[in-house]
Amino acid sequence: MEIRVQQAGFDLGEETNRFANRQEGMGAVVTFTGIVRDLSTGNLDVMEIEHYPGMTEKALGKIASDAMERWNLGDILIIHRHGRLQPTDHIMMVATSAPHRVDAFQAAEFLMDFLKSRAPFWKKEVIGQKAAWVAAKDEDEESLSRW
Amino acid sequence: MEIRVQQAGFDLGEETNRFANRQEGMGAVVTFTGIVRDLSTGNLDVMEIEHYPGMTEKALGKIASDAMERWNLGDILIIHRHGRLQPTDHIMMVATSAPHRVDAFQAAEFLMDFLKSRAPFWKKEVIGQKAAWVAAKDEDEESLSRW
Amino acid sequence: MDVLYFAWVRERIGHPKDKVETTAKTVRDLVNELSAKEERYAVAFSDLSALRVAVDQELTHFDAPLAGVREVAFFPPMTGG
Amino acid sequence: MDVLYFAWVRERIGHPKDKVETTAKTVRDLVNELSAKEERYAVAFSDLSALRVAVDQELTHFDAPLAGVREVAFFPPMTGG
Repeated sequence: MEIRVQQAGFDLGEETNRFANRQEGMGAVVTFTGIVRDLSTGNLDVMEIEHYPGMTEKALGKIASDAMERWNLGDILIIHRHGRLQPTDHIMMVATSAPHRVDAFQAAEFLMDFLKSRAPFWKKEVIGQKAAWVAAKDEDEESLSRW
Repeated sequence: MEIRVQQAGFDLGEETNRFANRQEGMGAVVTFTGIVRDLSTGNLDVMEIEHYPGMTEKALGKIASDAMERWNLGDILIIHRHGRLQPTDHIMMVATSAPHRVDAFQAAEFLMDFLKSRAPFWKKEVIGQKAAWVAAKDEDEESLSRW
Repeated sequence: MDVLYFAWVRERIGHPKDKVETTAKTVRDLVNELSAKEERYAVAFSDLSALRVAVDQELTHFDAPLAGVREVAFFPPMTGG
Repeated sequence: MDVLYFAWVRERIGHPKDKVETTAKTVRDLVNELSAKEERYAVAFSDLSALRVAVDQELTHFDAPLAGVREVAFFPPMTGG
């Protein structure tokens, strides 16, 4: 298990290769990458991500441990950035490895669902002089009930 | 949509970066990678993958088009190798991009489920002098019914 | 008509392809025709539930008609991915 | 006890952290105490259904006890990923 909370960017391809290449006996690797997208309503200038140092690492560690217990997995990687990001920047990624594809997929979806609503990150969208905190979606909370 | 059926290896990280970087307005990228794993029963020497040239490309194209129609996606990448592979070699990958994570995940799982049982590839495991065709699993056929 | 074989079907029959002149109306008729021709075909086609068939590169069933068809392929269930 | 604020809760209150001496028995008591102190706290805490609370860095509910607690944090629902 590797969990990193960082301001710096990361290279998705390098992280994916590094993760996949260190697995043994695993037949499946799934990655998810979250990207800052431009708003449909206009030009997003900056996305600011605030987090709760200390609790963030604990919450992500708990979510990853829960996934390791629940599915037959080889390994988990979670990287999440904070600070000021631009459109097209990668916000975060998770990777899972497993002997079989269903476990790798399920665990990756589980990690994302819990990371969204249970890890202490908050996004703020800045457009010119205006800034607005992103509202949590009911559907994100509801998606937890399937696990 | 990009679909490649090839004997040559591919660099997972490079393909992932190339795919992710050409997306516009997409908030989510999911990748799945299938890896030749060593057998629990012994030492796999070689995995041979046979396919049906012509039909393979058609079948993958159809599966990808079905996914594009069914979910709100930006793009799909499918790479599948054939020929002689070694343990730890990457067999294939799919990548999906979407504005939202649920579409990217669902489409990637759909692609994998149909690719497994509807694209004309056959795996043969070679251990020393012995070779055995991999048997299809009932659960792979059954997993199609959820879509 | 080209008749193609893949994986263990190809191995049992001993070659990947036949050129066939046939008046078979359906895939099943063609299977019976081939099985009657030589033992190794009869062996390869002995359990159709273990086989899949594609007609002009589209998966179909054993009662599919063969009128106008250029290519038929027989193979076991796929195991890609 | 350290009391931390994040996102718009931090912005409404105007700073990220208070050091608080309190005899509050539960999170809810602490919220009432802070709200009584200054208007900006009352505004930030006006709708508890829009807030989440963590006690010693674990998510919990507003009736959680505060005995022995070192750190309480208030924030809106999370929006990571």
